[in-house]
Amino acid sequence: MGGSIIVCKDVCVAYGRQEVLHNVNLEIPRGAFLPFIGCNGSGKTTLLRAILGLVPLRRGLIETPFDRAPAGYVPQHKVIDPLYPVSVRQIVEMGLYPRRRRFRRLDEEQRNASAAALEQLGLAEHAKKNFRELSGGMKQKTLIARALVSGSEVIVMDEPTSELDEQSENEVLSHLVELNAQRGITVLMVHHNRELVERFTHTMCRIQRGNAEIVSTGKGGGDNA
Amino acid sequence: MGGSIIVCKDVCVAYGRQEVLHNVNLEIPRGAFLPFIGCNGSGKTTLLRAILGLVPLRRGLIETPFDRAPAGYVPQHKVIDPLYPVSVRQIVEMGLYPRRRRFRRLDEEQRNASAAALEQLGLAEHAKKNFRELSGGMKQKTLIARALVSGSEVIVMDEPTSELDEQSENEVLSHLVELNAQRGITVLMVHHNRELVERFTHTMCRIQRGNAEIVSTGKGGGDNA
Amino acid sequence: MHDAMQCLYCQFPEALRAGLLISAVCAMLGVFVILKRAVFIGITLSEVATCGVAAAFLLGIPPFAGSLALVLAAVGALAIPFDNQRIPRDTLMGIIFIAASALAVLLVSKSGTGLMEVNAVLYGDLILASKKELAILFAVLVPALAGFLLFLRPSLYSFLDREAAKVLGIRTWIWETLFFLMLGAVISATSQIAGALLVFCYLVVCPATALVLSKRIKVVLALAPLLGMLATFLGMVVSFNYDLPTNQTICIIACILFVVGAGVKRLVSLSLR
Amino acid sequence: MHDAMQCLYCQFPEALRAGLLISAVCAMLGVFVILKRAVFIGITLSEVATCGVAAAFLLGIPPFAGSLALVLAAVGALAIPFDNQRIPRDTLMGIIFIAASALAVLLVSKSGTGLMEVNAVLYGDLILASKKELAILFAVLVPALAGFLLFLRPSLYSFLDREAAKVLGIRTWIWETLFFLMLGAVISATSQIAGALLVFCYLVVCPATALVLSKRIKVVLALAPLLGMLATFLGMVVSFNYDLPTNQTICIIACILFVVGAGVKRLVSLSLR
Amino acid sequence: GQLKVVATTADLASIAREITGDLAKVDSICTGKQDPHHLQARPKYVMMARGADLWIRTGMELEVGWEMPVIDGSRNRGIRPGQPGHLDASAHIHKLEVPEASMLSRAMGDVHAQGNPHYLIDPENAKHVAADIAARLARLDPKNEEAYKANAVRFQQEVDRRMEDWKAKMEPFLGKPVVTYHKSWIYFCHRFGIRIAIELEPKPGIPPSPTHLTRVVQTVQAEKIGVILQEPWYSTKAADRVAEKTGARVVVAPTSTGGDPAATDYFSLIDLIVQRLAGE
Ligand SMILES: Nc1ncnc2c1ncn2[C@@H]1O[C@H](COP(=O)(O)OP(=O)(O)OP(=O)(O)O)[C@@H](O)[C@H]1O
Ligand SMILES: Nc1ncnc2c1ncn2[C@@H]1O[C@H](COP(=O)(O)OP(=O)(O)OP(=O)(O)O)[C@@H](O)[C@H]1O
Ligand SMILES: [Mg+2]
Ligand SMILES: [Mg+2]
Ligand SMILES: [Zn+2]
Repeated sequence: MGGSIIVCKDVCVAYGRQEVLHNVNLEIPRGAFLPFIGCNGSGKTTLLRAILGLVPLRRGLIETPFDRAPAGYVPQHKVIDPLYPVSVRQIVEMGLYPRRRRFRRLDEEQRNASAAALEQLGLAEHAKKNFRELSGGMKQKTLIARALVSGSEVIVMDEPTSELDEQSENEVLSHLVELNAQRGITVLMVHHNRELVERFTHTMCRIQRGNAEIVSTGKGGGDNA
Repeated sequence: MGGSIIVCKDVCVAYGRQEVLHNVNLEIPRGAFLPFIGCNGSGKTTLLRAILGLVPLRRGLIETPFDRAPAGYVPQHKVIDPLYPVSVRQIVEMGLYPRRRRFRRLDEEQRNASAAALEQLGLAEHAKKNFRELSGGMKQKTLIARALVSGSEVIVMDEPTSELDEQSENEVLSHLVELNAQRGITVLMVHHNRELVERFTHTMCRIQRGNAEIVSTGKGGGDNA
Repeated sequence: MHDAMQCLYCQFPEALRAGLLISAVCAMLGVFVILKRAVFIGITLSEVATCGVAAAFLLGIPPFAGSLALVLAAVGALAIPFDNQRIPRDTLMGIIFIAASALAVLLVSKSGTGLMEVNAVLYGDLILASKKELAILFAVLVPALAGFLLFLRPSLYSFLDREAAKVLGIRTWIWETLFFLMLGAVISATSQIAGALLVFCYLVVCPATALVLSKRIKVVLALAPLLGMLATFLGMVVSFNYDLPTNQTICIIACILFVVGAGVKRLVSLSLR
Repeated sequence: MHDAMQCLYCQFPEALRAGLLISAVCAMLGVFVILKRAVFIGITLSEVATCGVAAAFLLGIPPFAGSLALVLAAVGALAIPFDNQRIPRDTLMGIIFIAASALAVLLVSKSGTGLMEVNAVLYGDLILASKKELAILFAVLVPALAGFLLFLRPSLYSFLDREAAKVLGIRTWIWETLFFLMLGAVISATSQIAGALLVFCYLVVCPATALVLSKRIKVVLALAPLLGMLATFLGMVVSFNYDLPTNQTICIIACILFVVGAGVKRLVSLSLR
Repeated sequence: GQLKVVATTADLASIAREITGDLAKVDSICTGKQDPHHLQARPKYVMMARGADLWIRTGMELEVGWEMPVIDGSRNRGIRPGQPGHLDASAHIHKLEVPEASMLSRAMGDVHAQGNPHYLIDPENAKHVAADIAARLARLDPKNEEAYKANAVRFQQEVDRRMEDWKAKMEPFLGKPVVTYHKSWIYFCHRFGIRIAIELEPKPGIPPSPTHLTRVVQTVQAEKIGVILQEPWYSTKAADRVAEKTGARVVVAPTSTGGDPAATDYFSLIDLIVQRLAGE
């Protein structure tokens, strides 16, 4: 353990003419719980997608462990083609893919993992529904569950709780903190509610107009700001 | 002025077998600022869409003023087909449609209105971008701007600020409150952050498992809960 | 080359005029055909028309009445909003295509005529356009284009974001239905004269090129007809000089313009790095 | 009826077997063809194959080599991920269709052969299937189906949500390319024997019916081949009894099954109110 | 200067060439490999029509889809129907398969309403056509009247001369049944006394039904038919299939000049058909 799990060196990302990330240098320690905070359009999503290898870099280098062990990922844009006749359970089970053996059915443990994730996010009674039949929050929960069951070392979530009700949001965040504390899972998460995030950690990554830096705010871990 | 602007009588809505709204009776007073609060999947979106006439009712009746004057609407699912070559400005100008005369170009006032909305939401420098080139928050702001320029008597917003950063969220909510107070515009808005909402109003519509009722919480208009 | 062009115009004035008119109108409508994901509507409607003619022969009614009736029915089915459907619009289009093609053959197999006779009724080749056909074209296309441009805004809004448009008081189903009906009329009228493949090409290839080249709707709507007219003109000149079938030459020129356009776009975006 | 069926089997055993096999495999693959919005891939590839044969005649190479080369090229172009493209996949398919149709005519017009001769190479009618063709079919379809079923999961995940699949370590481009290559091989092999229209029908109509009837992927994947085989069987019986062309009869039966399926579904959902 | 003759099909052009010799330039619109029912128009066709002094068509609505548009497009008044520059070659031939008047009204729009237009494959009809062409050329170009008439007579004599040979070779088929693919063979078979028992694809473009295929097989077996005759541009799959079941021989022969590399002119066309049928 210890050391950095993800290292960005002089990362530049651009869409066409517009450079969105300018020389980002970042070392994310193994086992961090790192919220990403920043204005709309500052480049949070772009940075996370660059780390996941979903956006090509114009310059620079990102070292990640993802070629060995895939990440759990909740995208910001929580859309799945509504035409596909797949149930919520099947979408969650997609997250088990890296863990299952080829050409085999799910084993007991994996089935339990997906059932537990569904249960925890309150989706158990909707498990047979189709993605298009879910409410916005339920869609989001489905994708969170998919990321959680992947059992990855790193979980990357882009505004995972934007459409959740307050209670669910707290549950999800607490669960993430718990995973982070107990199993040492690294969590990278974009969140807009700084106050809420500060209840859990005081180290965060601040993104401003394409520049990212890790900052620490006041040390006390108080519950109310 | 005065009286109810929207009246729901015994409204039932169902998707296939599943009844989602059970006998909702609601009188929304003209000029209300009414947040809708409820768990994920409780039926908020369905109710708002029923009021807008976008979901067929299984039973019951909804009286609205929307056949005379259209509403401003921000859907929960903020997707616009990315293929269409239309700019942010053009999407915002779509909101002016009910106000403009047929076969005429935009007049001075209308152009100012759309420019002002873009400015206010910080989209002015992105006005020429395509919808697909926006960040999640900017997409949301575009659709909020479209709803604002419509100049409607009623504005219906389904989680309009879910992906906005804190500052933008406050600005949008303050602007809505201002519109409500100064121009008597009725605002119906789903929001999950009850604490934040209570800074602005203490009357809200609570939705629980398909039942809706208007409730008043503690009277003091304190800023911090 | 100059001679050839001159010759082209003095030899085939109707073909040139008809080609330019058809390409301009179809390419403009085609922008929305692509955006609505109804690319194959051209050949689908032409199969439906064939089936209508075959049915008309069997029933002993005028062929055009038969083809018109079936085309309208098909267009009506395609105008249904497909947002909440279990299958997308192009699937329904595929099914209509298959049903029409198969039914045409079955009808013919039971009537006194052959398939060639049925096809002959619908035969069209741009180079053979006559004065009378040009007049029909003007009568159909000019009002269609005028209506389309006049009602561009509500139609665009309906297509772009149906629910938002509904909430804004736009009667989206009217615009969708009108658009598809107009498309049906335009495709029927033009296919008759220019042939199904060429109309399909104008509806798809030229607007696709425009969409690749620009992201401003106004530019796209202006560029598509220009590209269509350019392809028509170049295609006619080439077919004239190298003695090639005109329709197919125009199609290939349009495809070449597409490839060139996409390539140029790519080069420009690479050079920005 | 019983007699007819008996007769059907003893007269056309290869046709019946080939039909059932083709319908089962194509209908199952067709589910993904619809979901990937590539409905018209069947006729597009058949036009491409025609163009390939025409080119082969001109170059003096074996016709099948020409058609294979072009089909592979087209399939490769269609396997490109279209998420960030300016135009959707079906538009590219339309352009390929147009280019192939037009080019085929132009090539033919410059070579000595006629278009009919080119088409004759690709002509197929289920009822004419021979023992040798049945063997070829087995050789192509059985491995294709086995590969498809073995790798169903990663392919499904790649199609359903490409980015999530990538993050999960699935090499999506491999599965997409493999799927389209396999589709190209299956379509080429089966069109040769059953005709382009019938293959198109199996790829679209039967899976569409299954998708309308069920929202469970496993049910859909099982129902589509069953519907395909039912349509084949009924179509053959009807065509035998009423003296109709077989391919087209099967297509119409499949369309009827679709209409019946959609109607039943609608009735059931209305009766739930 | 020289007369320009444009024929719609390669057969007509070939016969016309026999008549004109070097006195006129003869071109054809369709090559022997193109389907005259269906034609992809090229600018050249219109240009050819424009320069034509004589336009010869097969008639009987074979070219119905494209002929008038091409003539209209050419704006050449001299070759419009009814003008001396327009010759319908079917005027004096012996027509087969002319539907009855009652049928006509029912099947409105039927292109072959005037009968089967594939008549040139019968050499006797070719003789009539040659005479018609010569007469018309003589009218257009009176100073060469003698030459045209002489050429026509020579053509007719050549047909008569070869006819004996052909008849001899077709002797074994006299009164015997064959299967043909399309109706394009009826004039030929009629001339040589061959009976067409059944057609493989009774309607162009409509694939045979299984019943029909079974019927063909049964007919071939019952009547001990030895030959299935078809044109080169259709797939031989159906014929092969019947042949495989019955042991009949599939004979592929062109029906128009240029339809096969060996069929360079009208005589070699008929020669080729006869040879192929005789199995040489
Ligand atoms: N298109 C649909 N088809 C079938 N069921 C649906 C559909 N849309 C919503 N539902 C169901 O209706 C119920 C209410 O959904 P609704 O979207 O109204 O919830 P909501 O209160 O807006 O939730 P959220 O806060 O997550 O947005 C849910 O149980 C959902 O599964
Ligand atoms: N596909 C794209 N094409 C072009 N520009 C893009 C694209 N995606 C994002 N951008 C631009 O990149 C910038 C950063 O976008 P990004 O999505 O990373 O922001 P973000 O920090 O995630 O914002 P938000 O909080 O709104 O989600 C924005 O200016 C946006 O316009
Ligand atoms: Mg973002
Ligand atoms: Mg909702
Ligand atoms: Zn004929």
